[in-house]
Amino acid sequence: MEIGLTHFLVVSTMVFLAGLFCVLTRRNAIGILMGVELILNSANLNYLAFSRYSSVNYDGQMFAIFVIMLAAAEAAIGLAIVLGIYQTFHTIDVEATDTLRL
Amino acid sequence: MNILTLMTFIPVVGAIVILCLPRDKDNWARWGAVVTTAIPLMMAVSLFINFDRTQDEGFQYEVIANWIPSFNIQYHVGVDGISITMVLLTALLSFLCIFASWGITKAVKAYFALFLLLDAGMMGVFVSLDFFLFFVFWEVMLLPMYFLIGIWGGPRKEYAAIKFFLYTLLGSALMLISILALYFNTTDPLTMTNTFDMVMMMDQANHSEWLRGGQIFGQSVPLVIWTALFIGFAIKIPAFPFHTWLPDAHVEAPTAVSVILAGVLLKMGTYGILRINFPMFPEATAQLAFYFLAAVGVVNIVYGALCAMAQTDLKKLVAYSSVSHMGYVMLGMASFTEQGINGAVLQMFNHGTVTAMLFLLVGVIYDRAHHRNIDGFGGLAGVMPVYTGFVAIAFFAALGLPGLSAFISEALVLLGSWQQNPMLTMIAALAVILSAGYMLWALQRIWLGPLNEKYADIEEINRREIFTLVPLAALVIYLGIYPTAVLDLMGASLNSLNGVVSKFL
Amino acid sequence: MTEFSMFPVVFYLMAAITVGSAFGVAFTNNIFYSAIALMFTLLGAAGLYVMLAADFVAVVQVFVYVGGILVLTLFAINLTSRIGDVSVSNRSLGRFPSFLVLGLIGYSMVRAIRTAAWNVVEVGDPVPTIEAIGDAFLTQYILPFELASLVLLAALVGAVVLSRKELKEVRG
Amino acid sequence: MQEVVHTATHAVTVHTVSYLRWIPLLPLLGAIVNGLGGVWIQKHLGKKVVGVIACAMPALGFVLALRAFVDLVGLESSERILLDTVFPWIHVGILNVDVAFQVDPLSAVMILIITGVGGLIHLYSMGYMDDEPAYWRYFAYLNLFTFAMLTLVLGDNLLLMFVGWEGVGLCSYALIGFWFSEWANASAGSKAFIVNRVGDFGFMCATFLLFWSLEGVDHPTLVFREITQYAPLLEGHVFWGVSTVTLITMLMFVGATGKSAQIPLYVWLPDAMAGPTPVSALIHAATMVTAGVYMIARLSVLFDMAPMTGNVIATVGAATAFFAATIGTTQFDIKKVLAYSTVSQLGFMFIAMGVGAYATGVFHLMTHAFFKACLFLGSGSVIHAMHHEQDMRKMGGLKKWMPITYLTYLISTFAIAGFPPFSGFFSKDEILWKAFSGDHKIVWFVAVCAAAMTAFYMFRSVFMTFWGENRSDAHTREHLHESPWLMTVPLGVLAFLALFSGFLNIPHALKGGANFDAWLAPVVEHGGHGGHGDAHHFDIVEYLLMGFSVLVAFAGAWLAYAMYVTKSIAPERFADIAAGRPYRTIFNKYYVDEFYDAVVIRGVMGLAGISSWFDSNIVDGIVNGAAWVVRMLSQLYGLIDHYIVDGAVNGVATVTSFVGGRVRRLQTGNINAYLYVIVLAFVGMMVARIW
Repeated sequence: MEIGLTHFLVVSTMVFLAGLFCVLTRRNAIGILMGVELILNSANLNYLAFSRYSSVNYDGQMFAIFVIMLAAAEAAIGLAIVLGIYQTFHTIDVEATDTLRL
Repeated sequence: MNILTLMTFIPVVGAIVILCLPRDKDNWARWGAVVTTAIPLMMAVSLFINFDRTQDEGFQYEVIANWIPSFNIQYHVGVDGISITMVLLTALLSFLCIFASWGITKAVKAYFALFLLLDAGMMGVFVSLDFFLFFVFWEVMLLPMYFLIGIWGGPRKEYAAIKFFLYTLLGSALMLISILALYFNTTDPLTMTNTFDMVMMMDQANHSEWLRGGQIFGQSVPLVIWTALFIGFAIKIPAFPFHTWLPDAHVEAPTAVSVILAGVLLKMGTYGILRINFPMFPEATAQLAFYFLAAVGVVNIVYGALCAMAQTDLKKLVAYSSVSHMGYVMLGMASFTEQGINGAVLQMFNHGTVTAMLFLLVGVIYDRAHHRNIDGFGGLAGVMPVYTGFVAIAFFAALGLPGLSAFISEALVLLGSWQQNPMLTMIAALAVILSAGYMLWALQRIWLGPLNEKYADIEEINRREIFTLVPLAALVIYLGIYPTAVLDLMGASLNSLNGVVSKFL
Repeated sequence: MTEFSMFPVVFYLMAAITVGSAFGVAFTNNIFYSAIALMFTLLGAAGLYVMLAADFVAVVQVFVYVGGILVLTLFAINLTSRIGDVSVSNRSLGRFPSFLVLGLIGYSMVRAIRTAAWNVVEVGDPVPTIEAIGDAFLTQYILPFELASLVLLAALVGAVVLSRKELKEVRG
Repeated sequence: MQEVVHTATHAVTVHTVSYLRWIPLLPLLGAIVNGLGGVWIQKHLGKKVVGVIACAMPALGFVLALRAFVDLVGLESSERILLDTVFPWIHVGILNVDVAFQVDPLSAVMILIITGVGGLIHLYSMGYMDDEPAYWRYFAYLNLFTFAMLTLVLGDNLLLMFVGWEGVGLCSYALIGFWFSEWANASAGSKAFIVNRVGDFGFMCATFLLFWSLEGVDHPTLVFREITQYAPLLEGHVFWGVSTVTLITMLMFVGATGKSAQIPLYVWLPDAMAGPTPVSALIHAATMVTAGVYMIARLSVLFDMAPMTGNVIATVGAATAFFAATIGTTQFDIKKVLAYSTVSQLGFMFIAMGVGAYATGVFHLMTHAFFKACLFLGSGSVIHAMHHEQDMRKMGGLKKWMPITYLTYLISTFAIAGFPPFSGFFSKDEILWKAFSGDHKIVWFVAVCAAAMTAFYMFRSVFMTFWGENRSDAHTREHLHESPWLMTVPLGVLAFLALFSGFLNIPHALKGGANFDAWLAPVVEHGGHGGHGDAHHFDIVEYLLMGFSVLVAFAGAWLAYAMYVTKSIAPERFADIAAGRPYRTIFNKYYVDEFYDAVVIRGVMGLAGISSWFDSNIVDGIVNGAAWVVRMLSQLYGLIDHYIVDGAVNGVATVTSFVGGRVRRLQTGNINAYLYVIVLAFVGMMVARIW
């Protein structure tokens, strides 16, 4: 079977599920952030796949680049927050940091 | 870029810059304010030089740009003979008041930023030719004033500020209704849509039938709208009986704010009447102004003078003298003679300079003695000769001494109004005796007589204060000798306006 | 024809690296290993991008993700936890319900992939994309591009502010 | 009517020159130099320099005035107008007023008096004020006054005249209150200015009425030449039921009473003696107070058309002359005596104006300027010597110490009393004759009484001051001295003029040429009207009257001699008539000041108080009341809001909070939990979309 759009989408789905799993189950804030990175990567994969197979222009690639940019920003902020949390609570376990709870 | 636009918005830029300055750089804020008022002043001078004094129709330095196209609201500015004098006055007084505010130490940055915003608002009111724009500037100037009185004022500042604010807001509300009524009944002949453009509104051919002769509340529409607009402006003038905010506001406001308040803000009332009531409703003007406006003017003159005579607070005395002097403006406008109307606008300008001097002088003494009780001084002429010299110029100008500027305008006003109403004019002329009375009496009690030992070593006026007073004193003297300098500017426009209105007499 | 046979091979290789290391990220207990696995995922993804004729994006992916984000993550790990301290490394809790959810999502996604009528066009030969992207950035996408720079700046400033110790002490 | 038309179309010939502006401008320059730089000059260059600068200005002005006079003499008598237009001043619509100076025979006389007498008084002041620290300020004021007075008489239109009119008032204010640290001096200054303002009110109204009346006959103007030309067109016009011209002239006369101290506005002049004595001589005797007379002469064309006003003026003038003279007989302050005598003499001038003898009035103005200035300066010399003692009861016998002062004072006294051949005889007698021949017999009689009293109180002052025993204390007596030459020279010149200036206008009855009358004729005679000017008929009555008035003067002088030198008649005999009540009344100036104080000043102040009360309680009360009502309403609404509207809102809130209390269990604070929710919601949506 020729490698086509579907293959890439399946790969992307797998990566997405892995990222989602991270996000849902990790107790370590950095782990959660890594999950988010995976999800973003899967989204990027989808963009590029559709750009390659479903359109004739580069819009998909452009969006992918913006996503990477956003991911960079998000990582920077996110990790800074994690550091902030660590300085405050001396842990980055998200279960321990539930002061938002009523 | 258009010079009027620049004059209006450079102070705004200045205000923003000042707000962004570091916290402890008060002097930077002061000098920033100096720069951003000096530039408009220089522009005003060039405007004064380049203004075409012969053009009697339409406006100069006009700019029209779309602002909110869906309601036909435009950014439309321009000057004619009526507004140019006010623009000059605003530019000059704003500049001088920055120096008069040098001694402010509380929240300096905020003070100067608000002051510049106020400056921009005033300038905007005088140059805008779109009614919506006019209203926006009118309100823009109101807010800084509220804060300037309410934060930097005297002991009863909150009361004064709120009184001022609510009073003016009441006027604004009436004005807004009138603006809307005008908007929905004025059609731009080119596009056949409603318009806020004042120039369009001034042409009665663009008015709807209803606006020209309809009925509302059992009265003719022009009369009702005229009256609503008039009350809005009368509060600003302030015309009797809407004047009581003025003494309170003046007494509580810091010196520079009093100067602006009396020097420029009061003129907005009479300017509005000339700019809006007269050309937009010439027929109603001819019906109402003839007796009504003239009578209000005379009441202002005499009543203000009598109240001034009874004051013990020097600043309050000056405030009431403003009430009295603004009466001349109304009387002159209501005369429908060229002398009267020219005198009225000249009086607006002259009162601006004279009363600014008076308030600055009161500020000088208040800064040193921390009170303004007329009976609490005595013989200051002996220890403060230079200061007393300025006081003499200002006081004699205020009582209308020939050779100083206010005489020319008062004489023109009285001369003009005599033709329409000799009796009222005679009553108004009686006030020259009263004004001599209260001015000289105050002068005598504070500056003459035996020296009050408490103030034996009071400090003579300093260079900064002299700097603020000298230009005004020079103007007062110069315009008394050569009034043509200003009369020239406004003559053409005013005479054609007078022609429009007096057709309906 | 060798090309024809090589493409699936490479694809499967890359897909395997990507997916495999992704699951590695998901299931490893040590956060440090997770981070290493993440690196492989990102590299694999970059390979896949190349296969999708997106050479520029691939390069950006390597630079930004691997060179930037990942390093940052590793720094964060080192700053926040002692490596030897396994107990706080990277536990994951509540795996079972999450599998349920994942299954549901996975199923519906695969179903969507299979049933949807994707708009497919003729695939041309891969050509270099840098010029076209650069062009697009400065014409059609100029505003988003500038906004992006602002966002990055804000993120930079925000990150600095958030992680400065002394500021917190002042506020705290 | 033909005559009127003829006058109206008569063209005025004007000769343009450009040096006239310097006559007023030079003193202004002096005032500016001394006013702004005086402190510096006085400190670094000395008082002398200040004084010399100040004196040079009127002196140069006098030279220019002489030149103007000579130029005038060289012209046809009907063409004697020199004009110097400096720049356009107020041009608004039909109102066209320039800053323009005009010299005609009338103003030529005035500028010669102002610069001549003024210059002498400047010179005198250098001596009189030499121990004054604020020397520069004094001379700045004095120069400024000269400028204003010259503007008054040179201005070619009413508005410019008004500038001078108020300008002299300002300087008078400043100089009366020159020693401002005395409360009384400052008060006197303010009083002078405010009383003058009452007159100015009339002046202004008259100006307006004149302008618009002339507009009604299509010739709106405020320029004197044109007023003279077109005023006859106003004949028969009525305003407010009165002849327009009568109303204008009455209002003008109100202005004149203020400036020239006539009843009822004379009260400021005696108080004005608070100023330095040379100021009293210059301003309150020689020049400023005669402005009203000048103004009437200037507008004589209007006054000629209003005989009713003429009667009023003559009556007021006579009354003033009489009442002021009575007060003068009782005063002990030497300057007060002179002040009331000034008021009285001004009354004489107004009699002349009222009966239409303008030239005679101006002639008396001139002679009065000479002898009264001389008297004031003489009294100043005495006061200077007596260390600022002004009470005549403490003087006496001064002729021994101050012969020059005594001599000049005596000459001037003869002049004012009307002894021939002193100048006052010619001018005063002319007035009396004009009043008599103009059928104003009562006015004439009153005036003669006033003249008798003038002779009495003037000689009284001479005897009390210079004759008899010296009554001053020992310390003062030791320092008695004749004044320096700076003061005696002006005295001599003025005494000379007081003695001989009468010969300028010897009446026809005495085989004279009446040159002065002829000189002024082009200005003050307006064909046909008020034809007293050319009195060709003189008869035995005139000689009789002349003799009678000389006799009366002698009688007055003899009475003074009898009372104060030989003491054969005790003054108490008069003072004690009717238990002294008339005397006290006169001595207290008929209580006019008290009356004004009680009625006018208290009245105005009361009105001011009422206005102020009304303002802060009624007008502001309404405002604050409105605010109170609004506040009350808003509180009422507040209650409604709280219990009804807010009640509903709170009900909703209660329910919400109840539900929230249940729901908040979901809020675990755990990120994973939130993410679960997100993902589940997403899944739910997806599932809903697919199935």
